Amino acid sequence: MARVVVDVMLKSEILDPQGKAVHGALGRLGFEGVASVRQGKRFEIDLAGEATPEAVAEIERAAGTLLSNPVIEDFTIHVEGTS
Amino acid sequence: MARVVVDVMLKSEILDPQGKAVHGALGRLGFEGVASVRQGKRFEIDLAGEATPEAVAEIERAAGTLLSNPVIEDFTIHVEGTS
Amino acid sequence: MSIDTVKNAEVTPEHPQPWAELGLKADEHQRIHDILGRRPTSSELAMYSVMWSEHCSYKSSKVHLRRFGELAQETATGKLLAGIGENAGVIDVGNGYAVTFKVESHNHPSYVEPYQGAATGVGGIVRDILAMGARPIAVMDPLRFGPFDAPDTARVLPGVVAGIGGYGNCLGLPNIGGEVVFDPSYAGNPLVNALCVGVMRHEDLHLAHASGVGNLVVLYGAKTGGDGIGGVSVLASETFASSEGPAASSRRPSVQVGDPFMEKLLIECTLEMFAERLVVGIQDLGGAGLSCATSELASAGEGGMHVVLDRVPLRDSSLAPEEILMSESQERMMAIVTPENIDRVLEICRKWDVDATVIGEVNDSGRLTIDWRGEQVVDVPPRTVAHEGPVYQRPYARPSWQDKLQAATPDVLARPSTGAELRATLLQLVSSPNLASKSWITDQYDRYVLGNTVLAQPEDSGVVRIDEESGLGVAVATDANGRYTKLDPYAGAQLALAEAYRNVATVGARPLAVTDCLNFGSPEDPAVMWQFAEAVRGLADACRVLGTPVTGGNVSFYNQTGDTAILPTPIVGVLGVIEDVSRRTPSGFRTPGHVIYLLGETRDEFGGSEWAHVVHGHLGGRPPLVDLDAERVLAGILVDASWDGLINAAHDLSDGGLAIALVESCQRYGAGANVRVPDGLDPFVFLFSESQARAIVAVPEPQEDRFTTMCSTRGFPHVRIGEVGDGGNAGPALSVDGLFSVPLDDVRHAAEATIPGRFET
Amino acid sequence: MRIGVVTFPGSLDDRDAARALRHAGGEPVPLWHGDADLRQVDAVVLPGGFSYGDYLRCGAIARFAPVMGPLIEAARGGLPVLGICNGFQILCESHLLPGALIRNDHRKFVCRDQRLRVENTNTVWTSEYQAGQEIVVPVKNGEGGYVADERTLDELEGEGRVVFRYLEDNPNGSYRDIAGITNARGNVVGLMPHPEHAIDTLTGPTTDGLAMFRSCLALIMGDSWSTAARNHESPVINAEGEGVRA
Ligand SMILES: Nc1ncnc2c1ncn2[C@@H]1O[C@H](COP(=O)(O)OP(=O)(O)O)[C@@H](O)[C@H]1O
Ligand SMILES: [Mg+2]
Repeated sequence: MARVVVDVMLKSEILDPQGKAVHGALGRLGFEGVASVRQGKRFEIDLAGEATPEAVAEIERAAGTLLSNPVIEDFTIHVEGTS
Repeated sequence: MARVVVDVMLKSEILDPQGKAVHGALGRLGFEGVASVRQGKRFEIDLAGEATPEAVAEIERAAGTLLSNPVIEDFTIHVEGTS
Repeated sequence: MSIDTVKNAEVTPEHPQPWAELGLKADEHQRIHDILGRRPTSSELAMYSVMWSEHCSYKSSKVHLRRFGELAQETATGKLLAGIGENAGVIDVGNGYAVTFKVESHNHPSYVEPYQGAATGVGGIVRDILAMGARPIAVMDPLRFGPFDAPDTARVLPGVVAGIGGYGNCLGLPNIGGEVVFDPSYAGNPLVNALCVGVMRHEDLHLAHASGVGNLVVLYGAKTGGDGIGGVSVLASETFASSEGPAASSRRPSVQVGDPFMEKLLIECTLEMFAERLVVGIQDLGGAGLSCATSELASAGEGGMHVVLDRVPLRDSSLAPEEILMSESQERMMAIVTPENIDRVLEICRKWDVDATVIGEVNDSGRLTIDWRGEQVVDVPPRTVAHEGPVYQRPYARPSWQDKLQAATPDVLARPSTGAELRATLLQLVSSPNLASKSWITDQYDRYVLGNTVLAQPEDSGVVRIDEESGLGVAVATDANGRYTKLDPYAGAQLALAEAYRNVATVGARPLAVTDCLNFGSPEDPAVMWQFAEAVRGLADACRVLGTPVTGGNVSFYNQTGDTAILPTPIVGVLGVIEDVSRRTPSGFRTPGHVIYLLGETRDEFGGSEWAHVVHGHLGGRPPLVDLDAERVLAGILVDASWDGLINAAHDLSDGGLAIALVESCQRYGAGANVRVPDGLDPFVFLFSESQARAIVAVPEPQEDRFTTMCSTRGFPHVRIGEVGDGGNAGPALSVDGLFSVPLDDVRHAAEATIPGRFET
Repeated sequence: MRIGVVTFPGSLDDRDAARALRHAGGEPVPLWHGDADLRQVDAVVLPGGFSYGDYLRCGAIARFAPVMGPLIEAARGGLPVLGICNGFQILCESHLLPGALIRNDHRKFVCRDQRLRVENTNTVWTSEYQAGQEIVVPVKNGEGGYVADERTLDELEGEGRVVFRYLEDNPNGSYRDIAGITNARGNVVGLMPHPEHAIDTLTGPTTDGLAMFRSCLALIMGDSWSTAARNHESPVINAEGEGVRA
């Protein structure tokens, strides 16, 4: 049984209110030296079978449609352990 | 300038409605063979300076207090590229 | 990096510029040269191109919208405190209170990114209201979607609804009403209109003026990023070798992500500035961002302003000056402040954790000048950017198919007659997407926050209290029927006003004023332009009769795919005042034994009706008769009867006619009703006709005489059609004597299963 | 009776909580998130809203606001604290109450009138209710699903610390239909539904929410509860719910 991980982040030029809020909070809590924070989504998809190229391709398709909106988000996909 | 990544996932015993929904949607898109889906958060933290052990330790502390709630979530941390 | 400065523009007249790519016509481009006496700099070109766009300049609609300006600028409570031309109209509602309201569209972005598109639509209209000096107190959301069963509708609707809720709920603004309508013509062109209501004391009224030489220009709120400058980025790319070269255009998203939290801080800190009288003039940053705010403030004020662009806090340091000027980054405001008050203003912003920067100064040069990296990149007469844009006389013509459409009357359609058929028709309509319960949607909206919501969905109007002492409140309703408007644009727009006006009166409020969002296809299509011209003419004429001025609104063109335009959809919002909200009339039947009256005249009218649409998929004939005098008398009766405590429930008749109104009034609190068909009326017509100027009311028996006398003396048709019933041990039901009876449980199931059944995942 | 209402950036129902306190006969005292000062109040309400936009996790950032320092300490010492919706989330994030609140199981914001049962009337905030009383109060949240591990849930049930339970249908997937809980001592109560929106039938579905604020006021007035609280003594609450000295 294999795990495919899809990370979805807002495009860098798009405002990320959540990351902004976290950055601010880190500052108030005295965590210095942070230049910027971006917050995104992480999907851990466990497959019943193996992570065949077909399976991964399928998930890649879903990642570009269901899991992210290409207009504002980018995604990266990797099979766990082989990131 | 280094990037530290913190991944936060709900503990396995906590119900994950979003993961469940994605799982269902994948099914409806005709994609079989998914055993389970969990949705979590990914934080990309860019440091002003290098990812010194001290800096990373600091972020780790933040991850355990601010970025995740130990009652319901686990986190993993890695310096980009060295995951 | 090379900057296209004014000096540079003077010496390089031949320098090629992408004015066409920016949507400027050759003559418009020439006009800019004539105004400036030279070619524009890239920054100036960007400003003119976006400010002269359809969206900002209303160049296609201006000549028609003038009709609204010709209406008497006063309501039943006196002169408008502000009217068309300001960010939003302002109406005196007594006790020293004024309210402002406006509806705006965010259609296209909501199709591209449903959640963020709808969310930023709410954010934009809320800033408009805030910019008038008012505290925003409620929002509404008239929506239109493609076919109920289309896969894309399942993508767009849930996202739009979540976005409106996500932003409005997080701002702490109750959602008090709206509409959800499905029609194939909206496939690819969903309509997401957002309305906001605000309240202020008269003395708090603020206008977008930059007056007072030496006063400071303060930009506060979110940092400026590359949001929503799609078209403009050609400027930042190839043609003008700016910082990042050809990549630019692709890097510039045309969709923005909203930050409701920042907007909430913006509201609180702006209201604190108002309260301390620290603001001379204020303007929100919406479409066209800084270009719009600076040029409009300057041209409405002393006429001159100097801005140092380098001072604008940036989210993306690679932005070129023209991009900074165009950026539509959300959650930003611009205030004009005297030097004495600047420290206090900055202090308030700090308190709320809001970035604030002095970026310029008001002067009397009569020019808007902007510097970048120590050099002048803009030097223009602000009026020519903001108020003297091009004006088109677009050709319009009644489309050839209009006659055929009107000739295809619904008279030929098979009608139900037996009790069983009528019962089946009722259930079919109740469960149809446009009439089914919208609670799956409206339950995603907070209607309680602020603690002043007296009525909200599914009532006929939203009602909010604005003064806890006196109980003074306002009621707002929005309506539009695209099918009626397609059949007859002039009448259709009037019917939209009539229904909204009626909905406001139905809850016991006196209708005062109008805002509108005119959603149409391409103005370059003469048929569409004709629909638009007719709708505006119809709306203006009806407003004159009803004494309700249009205080402001918005035009959304180009809602079409290929050559097929959406149904012409003039969304009309009506605002009314109610002196004591505790006197409001809810729509639900409560008390068994109360007498049910049908007010108004019922005719055989099914053109554009919900019945023809749902049962026969038919659209043809003429819409119901417009009778504004009847609407006026009916409204008077509903308002006075509510004030005198003669009625304890009222519901207006609209889509689906009496049958649907009865069902809704029964559903509200689970009371039944027994009704009889009045003599001489065909049961089908009685139940499903969509004749206008009608309502049902529940009258406590002791009040019956006084009520009927009120109607008679005003010569208004009223007929007792039945009583509110307890249903006995069989459980509450809606019964039509001698024809059929439906248990409310069956009705509820039919009404409530439809929407969740489609969108619940 | 001075009861503090904390305003965080993004608090929304703070005015409403203050209004409810006035209706109940109390004197609301505004507290600012940035001031580590409770202004000698007799009790505190953490109102609903979206503090810090509810970004990251609801209440996660507010928990670290300056005002929370003295508040957490005083609450541990017995100061009556009521957390409504976002306030409940903040109390959980601060570990003044166990468990956490996550995204609703149906993943939508939900706003509706909700029937609840009052399961415990021996808290500072519920003494004016009848045991087992059913009330209707608006619920409005996007992340109101109460979760905790089995041990914690059993403990809460065992000690009678479930204060409110959802009846009819559970609006957010909360484990064991839990709508509100209390700490062992009964002075800190958190719930997702909004009692401050059920104080008159003009703007709310019922007046069932008033008793929650009256309960606290009754205790403060009825006895030297407030002094006890300030002196961080642990008062005992008898069946009638009046605070009496141990
Ligand atoms: N998108 C929406 N947002 C908020 N309220 C809505 C929405 N759609 C419908 N409603 C509410 O549902 C109720 C019924 O809508 P509708 O049938 O269009 O009312 P009417 O026919 O009286 O104009 C009204 O209270 C309306 O405000
Ligand atoms: Mg109505």
